[in-house]
Amino acid sequence: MDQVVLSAGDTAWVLASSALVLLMTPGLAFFYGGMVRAKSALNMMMMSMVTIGVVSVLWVIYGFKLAFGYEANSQWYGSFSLSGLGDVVNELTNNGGVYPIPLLVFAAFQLMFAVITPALISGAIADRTKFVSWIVFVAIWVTVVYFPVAHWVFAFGNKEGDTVTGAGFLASRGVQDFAGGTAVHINAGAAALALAIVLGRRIGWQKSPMRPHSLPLVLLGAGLLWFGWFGFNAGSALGANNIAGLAFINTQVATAGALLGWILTEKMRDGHPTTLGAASGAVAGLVAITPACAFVAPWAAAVIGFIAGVICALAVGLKYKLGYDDALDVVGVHLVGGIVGSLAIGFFGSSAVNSLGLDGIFYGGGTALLGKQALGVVLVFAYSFVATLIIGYLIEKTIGFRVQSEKELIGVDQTEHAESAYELGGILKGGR
Amino acid sequence: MDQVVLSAGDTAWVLASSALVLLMTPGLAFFYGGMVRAKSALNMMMMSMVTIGVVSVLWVIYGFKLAFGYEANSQWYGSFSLSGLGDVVNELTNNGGVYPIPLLVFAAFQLMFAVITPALISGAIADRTKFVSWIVFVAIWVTVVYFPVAHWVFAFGNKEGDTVTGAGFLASRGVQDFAGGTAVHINAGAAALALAIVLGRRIGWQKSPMRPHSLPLVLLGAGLLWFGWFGFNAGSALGANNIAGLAFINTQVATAGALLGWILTEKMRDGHPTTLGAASGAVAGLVAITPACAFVAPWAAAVIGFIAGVICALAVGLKYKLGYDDALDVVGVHLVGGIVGSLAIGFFGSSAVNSLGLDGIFYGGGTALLGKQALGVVLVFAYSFVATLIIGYLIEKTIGFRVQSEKELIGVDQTEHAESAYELGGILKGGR
Amino acid sequence: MDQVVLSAGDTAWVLASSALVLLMTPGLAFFYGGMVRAKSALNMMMMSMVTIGVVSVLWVIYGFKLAFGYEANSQWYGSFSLSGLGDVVNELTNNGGVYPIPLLVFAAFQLMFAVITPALISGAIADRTKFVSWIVFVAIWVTVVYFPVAHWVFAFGNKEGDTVTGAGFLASRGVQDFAGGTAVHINAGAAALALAIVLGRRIGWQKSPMRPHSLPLVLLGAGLLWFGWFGFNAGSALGANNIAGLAFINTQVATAGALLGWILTEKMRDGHPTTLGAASGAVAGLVAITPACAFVAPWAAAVIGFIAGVICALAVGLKYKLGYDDALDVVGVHLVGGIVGSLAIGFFGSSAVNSLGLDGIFYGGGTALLGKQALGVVLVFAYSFVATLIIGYLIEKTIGFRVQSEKELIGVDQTEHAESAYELGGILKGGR
Amino acid sequence: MKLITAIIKPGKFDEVKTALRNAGVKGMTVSEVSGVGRQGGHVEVYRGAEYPIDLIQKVRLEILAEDKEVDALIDVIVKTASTGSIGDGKVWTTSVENVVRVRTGEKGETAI
Amino acid sequence: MKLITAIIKPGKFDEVKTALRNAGVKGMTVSEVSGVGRQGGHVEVYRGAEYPIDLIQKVRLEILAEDKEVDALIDVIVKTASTGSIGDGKVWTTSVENVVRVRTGEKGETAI
Amino acid sequence: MKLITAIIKPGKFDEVKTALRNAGVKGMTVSEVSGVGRQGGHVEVYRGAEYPIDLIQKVRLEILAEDKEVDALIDVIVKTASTGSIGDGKVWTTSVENVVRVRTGEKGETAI
Ligand SMILES: Nc1ncnc2c1ncn2[C@@H]1O[C@H](COP(=O)(O)OP(=O)(O)O)[C@@H](O)[C@H]1O
Ligand SMILES: Nc1ncnc2c1ncn2[C@@H]1O[C@H](COP(=O)(O)OP(=O)(O)O)[C@@H](O)[C@H]1O
Ligand SMILES: Nc1ncnc2c1ncn2[C@@H]1O[C@H](COP(=O)(O)OP(=O)(O)O)[C@@H](O)[C@H]1O
Repeated sequence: MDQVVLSAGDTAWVLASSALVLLMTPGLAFFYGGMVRAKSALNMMMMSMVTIGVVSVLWVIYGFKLAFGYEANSQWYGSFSLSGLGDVVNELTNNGGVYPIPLLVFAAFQLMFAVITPALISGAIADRTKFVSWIVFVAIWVTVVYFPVAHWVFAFGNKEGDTVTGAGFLASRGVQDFAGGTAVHINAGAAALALAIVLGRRIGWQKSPMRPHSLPLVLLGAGLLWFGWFGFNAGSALGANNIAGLAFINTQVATAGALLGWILTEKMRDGHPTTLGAASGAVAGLVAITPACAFVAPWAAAVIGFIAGVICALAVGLKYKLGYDDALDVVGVHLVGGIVGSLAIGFFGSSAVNSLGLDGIFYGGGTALLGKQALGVVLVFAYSFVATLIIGYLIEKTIGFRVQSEKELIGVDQTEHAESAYELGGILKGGR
Repeated sequence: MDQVVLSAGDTAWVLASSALVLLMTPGLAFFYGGMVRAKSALNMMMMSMVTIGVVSVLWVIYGFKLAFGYEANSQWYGSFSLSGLGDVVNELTNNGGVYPIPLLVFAAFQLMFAVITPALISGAIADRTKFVSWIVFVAIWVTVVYFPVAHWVFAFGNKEGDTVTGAGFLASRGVQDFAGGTAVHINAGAAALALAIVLGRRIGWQKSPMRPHSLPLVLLGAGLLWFGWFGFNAGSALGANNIAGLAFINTQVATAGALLGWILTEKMRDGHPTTLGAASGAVAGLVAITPACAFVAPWAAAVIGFIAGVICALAVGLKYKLGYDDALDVVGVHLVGGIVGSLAIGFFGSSAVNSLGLDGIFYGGGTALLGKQALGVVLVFAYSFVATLIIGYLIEKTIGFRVQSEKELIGVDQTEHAESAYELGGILKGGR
Repeated sequence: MDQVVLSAGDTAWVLASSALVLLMTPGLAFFYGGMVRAKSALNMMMMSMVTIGVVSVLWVIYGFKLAFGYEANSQWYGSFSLSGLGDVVNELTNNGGVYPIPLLVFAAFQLMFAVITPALISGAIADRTKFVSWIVFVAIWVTVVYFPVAHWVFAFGNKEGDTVTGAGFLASRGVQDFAGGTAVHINAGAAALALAIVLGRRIGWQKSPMRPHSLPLVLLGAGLLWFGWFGFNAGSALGANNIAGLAFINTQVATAGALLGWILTEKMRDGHPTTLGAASGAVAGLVAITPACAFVAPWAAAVIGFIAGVICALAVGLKYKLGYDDALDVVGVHLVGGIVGSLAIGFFGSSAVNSLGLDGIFYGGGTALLGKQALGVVLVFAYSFVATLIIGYLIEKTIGFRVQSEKELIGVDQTEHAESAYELGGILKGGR
Repeated sequence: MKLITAIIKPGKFDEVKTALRNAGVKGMTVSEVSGVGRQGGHVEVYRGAEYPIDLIQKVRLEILAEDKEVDALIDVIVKTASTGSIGDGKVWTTSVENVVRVRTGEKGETAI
Repeated sequence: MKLITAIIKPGKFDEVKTALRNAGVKGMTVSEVSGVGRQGGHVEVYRGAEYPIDLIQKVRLEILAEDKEVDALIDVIVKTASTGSIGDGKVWTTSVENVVRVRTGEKGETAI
Repeated sequence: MKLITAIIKPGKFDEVKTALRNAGVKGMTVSEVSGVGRQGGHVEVYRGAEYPIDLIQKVRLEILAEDKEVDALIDVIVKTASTGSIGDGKVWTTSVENVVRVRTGEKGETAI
């Protein structure tokens, strides 16, 4: 750790970024919560909130080491040991090189990623999930799926003297994923598909209307997600530098492009550009640019965003064809958007904007990069889908994952939480 | 670019500020959205959201160069060329001097200003605007009005060797506008007045009540605006330094003063201090301190805020006298507040707090500064008002700017977006 | 001020933190506003909003000097003089040592603490407070209680040459309170208890149900508080450094632990984990870790949070036993949480994580530290409680503190502010 | 005594209320209802999925009236609320056996 | 059988409900309505513009009752709901031809 | 002419609406109400304090019908809305003296 000394500037940005990424999970709660019917809005939001609780505590016990330890020198996981964060207060971050920010700041930043990933999944199983089973699921899932996969993608290993030990296997194979297109979005999207299958369709699906109970709440969620995502993407530079600047502006223009792409698709297909479409498009753009934000030029980011907006707008209809009830389109937005973004690097990647990047097909780099990217996509999808299917069925067969149908009809807010979201009438609704 | 090297600390603050300023536009969406009736809340918010989309994409294509290029060596506009942001990833900001932050960070920060300015206008034409026409308007308006005016005010030019080229004409004439009192608020306010005239009064204006459908939403918007405005104002220092500190605390105390000024006016005139008044006062204070925040002492900021709160609280009534339906008082708050703040520098300006500032009347600087400020106010107002009137009528005469009256009565959420904001009843409202 | 020069990185983080802490007060407004009935939601939020106005203006007049002046060389208060912030634009912060951030940034950061502390109190007196009297109360209370107590705890004095002058008496006695467990939370909680006694019970208390009118609003508030609290705690390091990193991650895991602790208690006692419980637990955890965040290891933070979650969940029931109507449980959450956190340092404090800290009982430091902590707790509680009781009764006896019972029944939104929060029906509710 | 119940379009409510006041009506009870009828609804679209909304917002008025006023009041309502387009609503009357004013306990026509 | 309809002040609803239960009423149907009447409304002010609100929140009760209970129940409602101030509301009765319990198909008084 | 009033469970509303349409009903007026009855409520808990909620959401239908249709329509409602569990609701009929269509001024059965 010789030369590198703590940089207050870099640390300031990663601290701010960590706070921004934390805000994304409440943001997600509102984004999802507004989309469900009023009778299950609280449950939807509680799934996100409790995920913050569970994952943060596991992280400080063993999660950080399981994801970012290097002692086992494994490419599949970090190390089985206590995180021991109290002992490293004065250490700098060491991940394939030493960064001038405190290790605890890196640990906090990465924790926020570990929090939001399982929370993303919850959208697929809206309206019908046993709350206790969700807690159990989250604890198992982050341990078996997220922490290892984060190691594959984000662990560049610990540099001890001249050697690097404990790099993740996708990271060391050069799969490019700047801020989590694979580890976060494809991972969560694949798990969402698995759980939608495990829990089955909601009563009345495709028969009775299940429209968003509050679009302002959805928009609030989308706004907070957009805001927080600057921390997610530009913070992943782990410093306040040129790459952070590139990631920042790319995040903005890709999101803008996707917003336009989605509502244009709607205008042409359904006749009206919608608020839900604008919010969804923004999120699709944010997802798609996540892996690519530091590897492409801004014009390419706008194009990638636009493409993601169009494709995701079309993809959300798939579930009706295929018959799985992914209630809030986690698959259509996060899985599909994550794939679009991860593969887009293979086309738009440019070493001119980032010396650590590679040239994609459009920059004369050939198909090698695209191949690597496809590898990352397939492996993360496959592992997450299969593992989640197993975890999901185990829970379903033991403690049960889905509420009884009577409770589903009454609404999970009342049955799982003994609450109702609104009491506006004041006199009667939910009052005496 | 010899000596200056990238400062992570300054970059960290401008990155954070850029995220803060982005958040202001969703914040504005909630502020405006809560103020309209439930039947047009989504449309109101969509006008802000789509503005983010359109302006961000134009910015990355040509907007940045049109506003901040210097190649044309014009004081009226930057240059007609592609923005080419992918080529300048490793360059520092150069705007009348070299700043130790990446050019892309400056580009991202300024983009957020270009986004919110047209969004501000939308409040004037609530409840009756064709959504597609709004999109067309935004694209034309930023190109013809905002990008050039930003050049006038914010472009201090590019320093090449010993010479500076491409400084804006207000900037180079010493009009003081730290964060956009003229370029943003007077500009938007003048355009709002023009569009209110072009679109005409809403059906039932001054007859049927049009009261805010959700004051908590208004307050949420005001809160996010206040929060984001620290980035807007203190971020305009383009670094984490003494001037940023001054701008920051001035922003806080001016806003506080204006909040008090507005509700005191209400208490005396109407008998009750209101929530809408507190929220409006805060925004009026933020507007007024925007140009002045780095040029006055904190006590003066509080006074300027208080004055702006009182004057704007009185000014919002003007529309009833003059007969234009500026639905959400963009004129009364942004135009009037922007004028108050811009002129206030002529009185309260103090070179003691900022060596780049000048002394105003109260500090013995005479009326010279006030004269310059008045020049800036008048020119920006005149250009924006006339240009917007022309653009507005062109759109009205061609594709139409206002929805049919039947659609206005039903509500633009349903007719323009095929959605409704809330479905709380769950059983009936907007449900089957 | 010899060696120390302004650090842009440290300044960037404290600027960002100041903005984050400002956001906490609107966040608090939503947290509280959602918890009351719809008929007094606006009044609840207005109490927070107007507090920002009043305290900010007083701060810039004399508050900053009263709290952080050193000229009087008193351990009880700063100095009686104008704040004169316009004269110190280029000075660095000097508080028991020179910090490389502008004095104005420190002043802005501390202002946000002075704002939120009285706002916290308002939850105790929901639904029944005269708005004008609240304004008067805030002005007196910050002057007589907050500014001095902040001096006791946060003023480490001004270093002039070799001597330090004007350190607060708890600060100089080594009471450990990193970010305000005593000065902010115990202080506000004690005042809340006093005011709940002064104003008396609401009509229908414990008879008619008074349930939260909007839990999504409560959750929004909790989310913004959590987000902003990173600035509150990690910003209190006054720089972007290792201690900030420790404070940051401790804030996260303690909050997570408390969220789990609260809903677990609910599950066991009432049968259901609730959304209100999760939100309340998070806030309880944030409160408890506030004094301790830079003095304990992350595992200990999680434990402290969990304990605070459980104890506060039990403590909110106390008011029914003791018969005071602390409407939104300011006592149960802030007073009790603040005590838990302040005393916890006596057990979990570890000099290994922070060289400025001391070892608590579990680290072999004996009971000395616990004794000091108890001293801080008792003194702040006693002073705040007694002083607030006196101020409260004075106001009650002169201008009256509580609205007439008829107004209370109608709802203070209508009677105090001539507004109503929602107009969703659009046709009838609150419409013509 | 009679109870006149009227279902009208929300946009007409203000005018009808004023017209009834002018016609001497002292009070009425109003509620928000949804109507199904010949008038078509509209379609909302969420993420491409269409939701036909066939319930249309209406306002229901209930007016207690003396027998002799009834026809005149119905006329006032019909005239004021009519726009000539489908969905203008219905007015109907039922016979009321007794009316009591809660405040005073008065019964019959004086209680109206 | 009769249908008793009562318009009362929201703040009195709890008491009336309890009193009716004590008087042997097994069920009722409740809705939120707005009343126009002698009771004045209030004024709200938004950015200096005044909005007179003349609709006042009320609660409507509908109670199906056997003929012989009706007078007693009206008495209970009037007594419990009265505050003596303007706006206490109205109670009226209409004749019901038939009542059916959906669950069982029972008809007439046993269906109440 | 008659007015059929039906209180049913919200979850049954769609089916009942469709069944009535199939039975030839052209229109109806629908409102959200709360019911008190034999069906128990539920308890909500906020910070440990319990709030018993004994009002249960129901839907009220009002259908104007010709005398001869009434029995058939009641049958349709009862059959469709019944789940066999407590709280399925009530249907009752009252006699209507006159109906007017606002749009045209038509009176009597043709106005329905
Ligand atoms: N048979 C009916 N019973 C009760 N209400 C009805 C009936 N038919 C119509 N309505 C009410 O009258 C409203 C207008 O009816 P509709 O058939 O749409 O138009 P119109 O009365 O102009 O022919 C409906 O929305 C509904 O509220
Ligand atoms: N003619 C009427 N028809 C129907 N409802 C009425 C009528 N007059 C009054 N009401 C209802 O009774 C309520 C109380 O009436 P109001 O005239 O204000 O007071 P009071 O009954 O004490 O004289 C009104 O708000 C309204 O809901
Ligand atoms: N006496 C009554 N008058 C008016 N409405 C009633 C009456 N009794 C019941 N209801 C309505 O019918 C609904 C169902 O009644 P309930 O007694 O719970 O079940 P059931 O009708 O199956 O015996 C209630 O929620 C209420 O809306």
